[in-house]
Amino acid sequence: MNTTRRRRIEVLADEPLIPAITRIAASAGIVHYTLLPVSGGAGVRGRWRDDQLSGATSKVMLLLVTSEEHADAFVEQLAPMLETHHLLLMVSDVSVVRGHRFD
Amino acid sequence: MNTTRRRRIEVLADEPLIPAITRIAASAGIVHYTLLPVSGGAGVRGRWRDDQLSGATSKVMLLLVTSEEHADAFVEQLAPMLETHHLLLMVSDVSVVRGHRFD
Amino acid sequence: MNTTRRRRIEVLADEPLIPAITRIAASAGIVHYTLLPVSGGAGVRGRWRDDQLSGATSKVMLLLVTSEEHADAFVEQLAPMLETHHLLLMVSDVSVVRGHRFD
Amino acid sequence: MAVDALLQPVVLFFLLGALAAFARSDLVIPEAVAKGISLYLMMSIGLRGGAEVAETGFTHDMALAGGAGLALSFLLPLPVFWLLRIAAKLDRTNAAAVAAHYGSVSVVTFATGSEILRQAGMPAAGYMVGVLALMETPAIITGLLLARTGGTANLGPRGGLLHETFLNGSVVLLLGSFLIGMIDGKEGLLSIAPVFDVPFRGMLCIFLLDMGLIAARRLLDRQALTVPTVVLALLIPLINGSLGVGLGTLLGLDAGSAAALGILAGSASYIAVPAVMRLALPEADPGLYLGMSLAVTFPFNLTIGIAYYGWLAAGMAA
Amino acid sequence: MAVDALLQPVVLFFLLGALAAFARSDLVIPEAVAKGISLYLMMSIGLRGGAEVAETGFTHDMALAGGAGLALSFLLPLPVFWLLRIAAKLDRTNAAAVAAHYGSVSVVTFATGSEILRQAGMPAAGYMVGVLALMETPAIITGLLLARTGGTANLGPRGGLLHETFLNGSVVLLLGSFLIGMIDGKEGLLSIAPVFDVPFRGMLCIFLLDMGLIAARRLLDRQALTVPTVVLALLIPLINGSLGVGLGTLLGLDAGSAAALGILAGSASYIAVPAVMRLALPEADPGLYLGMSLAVTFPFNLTIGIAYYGWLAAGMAA
Amino acid sequence: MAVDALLQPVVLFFLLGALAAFARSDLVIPEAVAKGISLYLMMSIGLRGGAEVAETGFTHDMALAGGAGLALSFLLPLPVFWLLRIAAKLDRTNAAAVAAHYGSVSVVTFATGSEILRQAGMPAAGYMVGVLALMETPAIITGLLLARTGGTANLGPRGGLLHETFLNGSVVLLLGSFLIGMIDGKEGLLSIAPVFDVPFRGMLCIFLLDMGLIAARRLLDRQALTVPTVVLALLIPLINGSLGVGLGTLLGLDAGSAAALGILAGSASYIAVPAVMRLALPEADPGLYLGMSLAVTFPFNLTIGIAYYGWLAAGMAA
Ligand SMILES: Nc1ncnc2c1ncn2[C@@H]1O[C@H](COP(=O)(O)O)[C@@H](O)[C@H]1O
Ligand SMILES: Nc1ncnc2c1ncn2[C@@H]1O[C@H](COP(=O)(O)O)[C@@H](O)[C@H]1O
Ligand SMILES: Nc1ncnc2c1ncn2[C@@H]1O[C@H](COP(=O)(O)O)[C@@H](O)[C@H]1O
Ligand code: NA
Ligand code: NA
Ligand code: NA
Repeated sequence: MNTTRRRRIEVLADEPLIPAITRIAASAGIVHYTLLPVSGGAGVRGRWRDDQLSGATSKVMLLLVTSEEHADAFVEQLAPMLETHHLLLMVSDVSVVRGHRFD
Repeated sequence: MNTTRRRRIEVLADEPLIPAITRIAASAGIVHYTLLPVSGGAGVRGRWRDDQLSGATSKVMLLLVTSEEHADAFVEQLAPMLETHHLLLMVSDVSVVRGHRFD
Repeated sequence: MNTTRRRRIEVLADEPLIPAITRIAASAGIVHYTLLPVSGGAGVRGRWRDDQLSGATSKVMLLLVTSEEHADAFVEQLAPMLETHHLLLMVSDVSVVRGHRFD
Repeated sequence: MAVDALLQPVVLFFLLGALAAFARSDLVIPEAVAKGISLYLMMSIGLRGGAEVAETGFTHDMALAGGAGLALSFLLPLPVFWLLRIAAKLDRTNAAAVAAHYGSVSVVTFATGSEILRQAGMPAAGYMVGVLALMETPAIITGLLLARTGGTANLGPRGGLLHETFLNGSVVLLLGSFLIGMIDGKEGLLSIAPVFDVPFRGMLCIFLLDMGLIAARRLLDRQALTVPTVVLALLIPLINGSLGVGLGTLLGLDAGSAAALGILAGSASYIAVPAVMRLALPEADPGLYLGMSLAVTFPFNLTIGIAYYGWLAAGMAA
Repeated sequence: MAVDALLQPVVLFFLLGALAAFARSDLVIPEAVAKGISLYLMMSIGLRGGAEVAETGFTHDMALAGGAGLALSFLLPLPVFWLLRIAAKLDRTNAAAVAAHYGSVSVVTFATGSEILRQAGMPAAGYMVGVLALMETPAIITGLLLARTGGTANLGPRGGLLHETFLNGSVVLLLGSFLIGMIDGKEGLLSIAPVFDVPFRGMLCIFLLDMGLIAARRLLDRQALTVPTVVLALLIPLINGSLGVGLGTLLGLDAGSAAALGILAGSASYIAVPAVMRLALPEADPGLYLGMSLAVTFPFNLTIGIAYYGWLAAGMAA
Repeated sequence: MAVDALLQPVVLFFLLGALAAFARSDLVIPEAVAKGISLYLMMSIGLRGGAEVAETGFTHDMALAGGAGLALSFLLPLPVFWLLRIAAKLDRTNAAAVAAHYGSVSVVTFATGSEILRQAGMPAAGYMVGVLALMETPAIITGLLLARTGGTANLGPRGGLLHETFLNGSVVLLLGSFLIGMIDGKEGLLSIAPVFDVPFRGMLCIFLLDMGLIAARRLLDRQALTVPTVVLALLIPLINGSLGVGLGTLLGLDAGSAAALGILAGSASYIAVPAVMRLALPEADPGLYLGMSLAVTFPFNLTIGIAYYGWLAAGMAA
C-alpha cells in the first residue's frame, strides 16, 4: 500500500479554548480536525474530572494530522500559550494513505 | 522489559459502518479491537458534532493493535473505501508486552 | 521549536482498577495523567460495551507522557498484572515542548 | 389556528433553540439527554396510540388509513426523485437518498402536529400512530430501488438492508410500545401515565429546543445545500402534505386524521432513514439529506406546514 | 397472579428490550440515561421505604426481618458456593465470586416485585427496604472469605475492600435516601412526591427496557456460560427464594413481606457486587458472574420467580 | 426557619452528596444527567418567573428591583476585589476573576432559596427571576475592567468577550424561558406544568445531591484554597447578602423579595462566570474561583446564608 508519513498532533485543552485553537490551526494551514472527549486527569493544577457543570474545567483532545511543515508552524504559534493556558501538546509520526489529503 | 513492536491502526468512521469494518479486520486476521468515542470535527464535508439524533453522522474511532502483516492486509482491503466512505486511517508503531497477544 | 522525545504510555483497564494503576504510576514517578473514555471492544474475553450499569465492565484509557526511565519502571511494575487483569498496554514515542514537564 | 399554534410553548422553544444557534450561543443539550427524550417520545406515542386502538378495536377507517399510508410511503419517493433529478440536478444516488427521506416520516413532526390538532379541537384518531409506524420503512425500499446500486457490498450490513431497516431502534421502539399499549389498554397503562402521558408536551418542549439548535447549526454549516435544494425542501412537503390530506379526505377519514395523514406525507425522516442510508448508500451526502429534511423541511412543517395541513383538512371536510 | 404479572407494562418492556436485542436491533438506551434512572430508582425506593418506617416506628417484625436478611446474605453464599464447585466444576475464585452475587440482592428485582405484590393486594412492609439495604453487603464478605485470596494486593483499593463495599455508590444512595425518608416522613416528602413517588412505575419501565437489551445481548455474547451454570442460575434463585419465603413465614411476617424476603433471597446482585468483585477478585470472570445474575437469573425472577415467591408466601400464610 | 430549612429534602440530599464524597464513596451522577437537570432548572425558573410577570404586568417595584440588581452586580465586585487583594494577597488577575464570581449570581442558590422562602410563607415576587437574569453578566464586565488585561488576545473568542458573556448558554436559556413564560402566561403553560412546575423541587433534590458530591470533591482536591480565601468565601456572602437585603428593604420591596435580593447578592456564580473567565482570563486559576464559589460559598449559603437572609429581611420588614 502506498502510505505517506505525516505528523499527528494532539492538544489537550480546556473546552472553551478549543475554537480559538482550531483558528490557530487554520492559520497554520490545518483546517481539518477531530475532537475526542476526555474524562479526567491530574496535572500541576491538581486532579480534575469532567463535571460539565459550567464546562469551564472540561477538557477536550484535539487531533490534527498534517504535514511536517504545517505542524511546525502550528507548534511554533501555540508554544507560548502552553504554560499559561495549561495545554498538553504531543507530536508523533503516523502513516496515512492518500497523503495529499493531509498536507 | 521484553517488548515487541506492533502496528497501531486507528480508523475514524461513521458509527453505522463500524460493524462492517470490524468484519473486514477479522477477515484480515485482527479479531480484537477497541472503540473510542469522538465528539466532533471538521473535514472536506464540513464541520460535524455528535448529535446522536439519528446516529447517522456520529463517528467512532476504532483502534487495532496487530502485526505488520495483518495490518498491511487490513489497510489493503480498506483503502478503496477511504475516499468513498470518508474514513480517516492512521497507522503508527507501538511497543507492547506479551507480543504474541497482538499477532 | 525545541522539542524533546518522551514516552507515551496508554493503558486500557477496567474502570475500578484505574485508581490502583495511577498509584502504581505515581510510585514509578509519573504523577500526571489523563483519562479517556472508551465505548466498547472485543478481546479474548469476548465483546463488551460500556453499559455503566455497575461500571464493573466499563473500561477507561489511561494516558501517561513521561521519560524513558519512568516509563520502564512503570511497565516493569505493571507487567505481571497485564494477563491476570486483562489490561492492554501500549508504549510509543512522542515529541513534546517543555520536556522537563514530562520527566 | 395558525398564529395560536406559533405561540405555543413547543414552537417557541424550537424558535429559542434556533435563535440561540444563529446568535452562536454555546447552548448545548447533552446528546445522551436528547437521545433519551427522543426514545421517550417514541414510547409515549406508541403506548398512547396502542391504547386508543385497544379501545376502538379494528375499524374500516383504520384499514383504509393504513393502506393509504403504505401507498404514500412507497410511491411518494418517485415524484420527489424526479423533481430532485430535474430541478436540483442531483445525481442518481443523492436523489434516491433524499427521496427516501421524504417518503418516510418524522415522528416529532407527527407528535407536535397531533398536539396542535388536539388543542385546535380536531384530534387525529389513535390508529394514526399505527399508520406512522407503517410509513417509516417502505420509502427506504423505493429509495434503494431508485438508487439501483448493488454497490457497496463491502461495507453492507451482515443481515442485509431490510433487516437493518425494519430493526432500526426507533422503529422497533415505536412498534413495540404500540403493541404494549394495545395489550394493556388505557386501564393497564394508568399506573405509568404519570410518565408516558402527562409530561408528554413538556418533554416535547425540551426536545424541540434541541431540534432548534441542531437544525439552525446545520443551516449555518450548510455545505451541501444549494438554492434549488432549499426551494425543493419547502415545496415537497407542501405537495406531499396536500396529497396526504386529499387522499385522507377522499377515503372518508375524519378531518383530524386526514390532517395527520397530510402531516405524515409532508414530513421527512431524520432519524430512521439517515441511519439506514449511511449504510446503504454511503456515497450519498448526509449534509444534503439531513440539511434538507432537518434544517429546512422540519422547521417549515413545524411553523407553517402543520397549520396549513390542518386548515386544508378542515376546509375539505366542510 | 402469574399471567397478570406477565402482562404488566414493566414486564412487557423488559420483553420488548430482550426481543429487540435477540433480533439484533440497534436499539440502545444511552448509558448516562440508564445510569441516571438506576440512581433515581435507588433514591425513590429509599425515600419511600424510609417514610413508611417513619410512620410505623421500629417494630418487632422489623428487627426479625432485618436479622433474617442479614443471616440469609451471610449464609446463602455457602451452599451456592458448594453447588457451583460440585455441579458446575467452577474453580474456587469464580465460585466464590458468583456465590457473593447470589447472597446479595438485586434492587430492581425487589422494586419490580414490590410493585407486583402491591398490585396483587399483598404489599410488602416499608421496612423491607431497610432489609434490602442490609442484605447488599454481607454476602461480599462471605464471598471473599470463600475465595481465600490475599492475592491481588497490588491493585487492591487503598481504603481496603470493606471500605469499597460499604461505600459503593448504590449502597450509599439507597441508605442515604432511606435515612432522609425517615427524617422527613411522608409529610416532608410531599413536595417531592411528583418526582420520587408518582412516576416510579413509568421510570421502572424505561429501566427494564434497557435491562432487557443488556441481558439479552449478554446472553448472545455468552462466552463464559455453560449448560451447568445456566441450569444453576435457574435453580439457585428457586432454592434461595423458597428459603427466604419460608424463613419469613416462620418468623411471622405478613405474606407480602415474606414474599419480599423471598424475592431478596432469590435475586442476585448485578450492580454493587460486580463492581467490588472486579477489584477484589480480578481473576474471576465478569462474563460468568454477570452472565448468570443478569442474563439468566434476573429475567427468570422477573417473569417467573416473583410470581412463584408471591404464590408460595400466600399459600404458606393461608 | 433555620432548622426547618436544614431538614428539608433538598438540603439533606446536598448533605448526603457531600458526606458520600468526604467518605470517598464512588457515587457519581452521570455528567449528561446533571447537565440536563441544570438546563431543566433554568427553563423551569424562567418559565415560572415569566408567567408571574405576565400576570402582574410591569410594576414600580419591578423597576426598582431590577435597577438594584444591576447596580449590585456592577458594584459588588469592587469591594470584593479590594478585600481579596488586601486580605488574601491575591494577584490582580485572580482577584478580578474571583470578584466577578461574587458580583454575579448562582441560579441554584436562588432556586433553593425561593423554595425555602415559599415554604416559610414569605415567597419572593415572580419578577425576581428577571432580576436574577439581569445580575448574571454585569459583574463580568467589572471583573474584566479590574483585571485590566488586553492580554490573551491570541486565544480570545472571535465575537469578543461581550458576545461570549451575553450568549452563554445558561443565560440564553434562562432569559429565553422567561420570555416564553411572559408570552404564554400561566394559562398557556398549563399543559407543560407537569414537567416545568410540579416536579421542580424533586429535580432540585437530584441536582443538589450532585452539587454536594462536586463541592465536597473540590474541597478534598483543594490545591488553590488557603485559609484567607476560605474565610473570605464565608465572609463575602454575608456582607453582600446583608447589603442586598438592606437595599431591597430600603427600596420598599416586600420581605420575600428583599430576602431574594439578598440571596442573589450573597451568592456566587459557578456556571456562567467560570465559563467566560476560562476564556477571558485564562491565567486565573479555576481551582481558586471554583473552589471559593462552589466548594465554600455555595454550601454556606445553602445551609446558613439563605436562612440568615430570610431572617434579616423578616426582621427589617417588621
Ligand atoms: N505527563 C502527563 N501525562 C498525561 N497527561 C498529562 C500530563 N501532564 C499533564 N497532563 C494533562 O494535562 C492537564 C493539564 O496539565 P497541567 O498544565 O499540568 O495542569 C492535566 O490535568 C492532565 O490531564
Ligand atoms: N487532517 C485531519 N486531521 C484530523 N482529523 C481529520 C483530518 N481530516 C479528516 N479528519 C476527520 O475525518 C472526518 C472525515 O473527513 P473527510 O473525509 O475529510 O470529511 C472529519 O470530519 C474529521 O473529523
Ligand atoms: N489487539 C487489540 N487491539 C485493540 N484493542 C485490544 C486488542 N486486544 C485487546 N484489546 C482491548 O483490550 C480489552 C481486553 O482484552 P483481553 O485481555 O483480550 O480481553 C479488549 O476488550 C479490547 O477492548
Ligand atoms: Na413523508
Ligand atoms: Na439473593
Ligand atoms: Na452575588
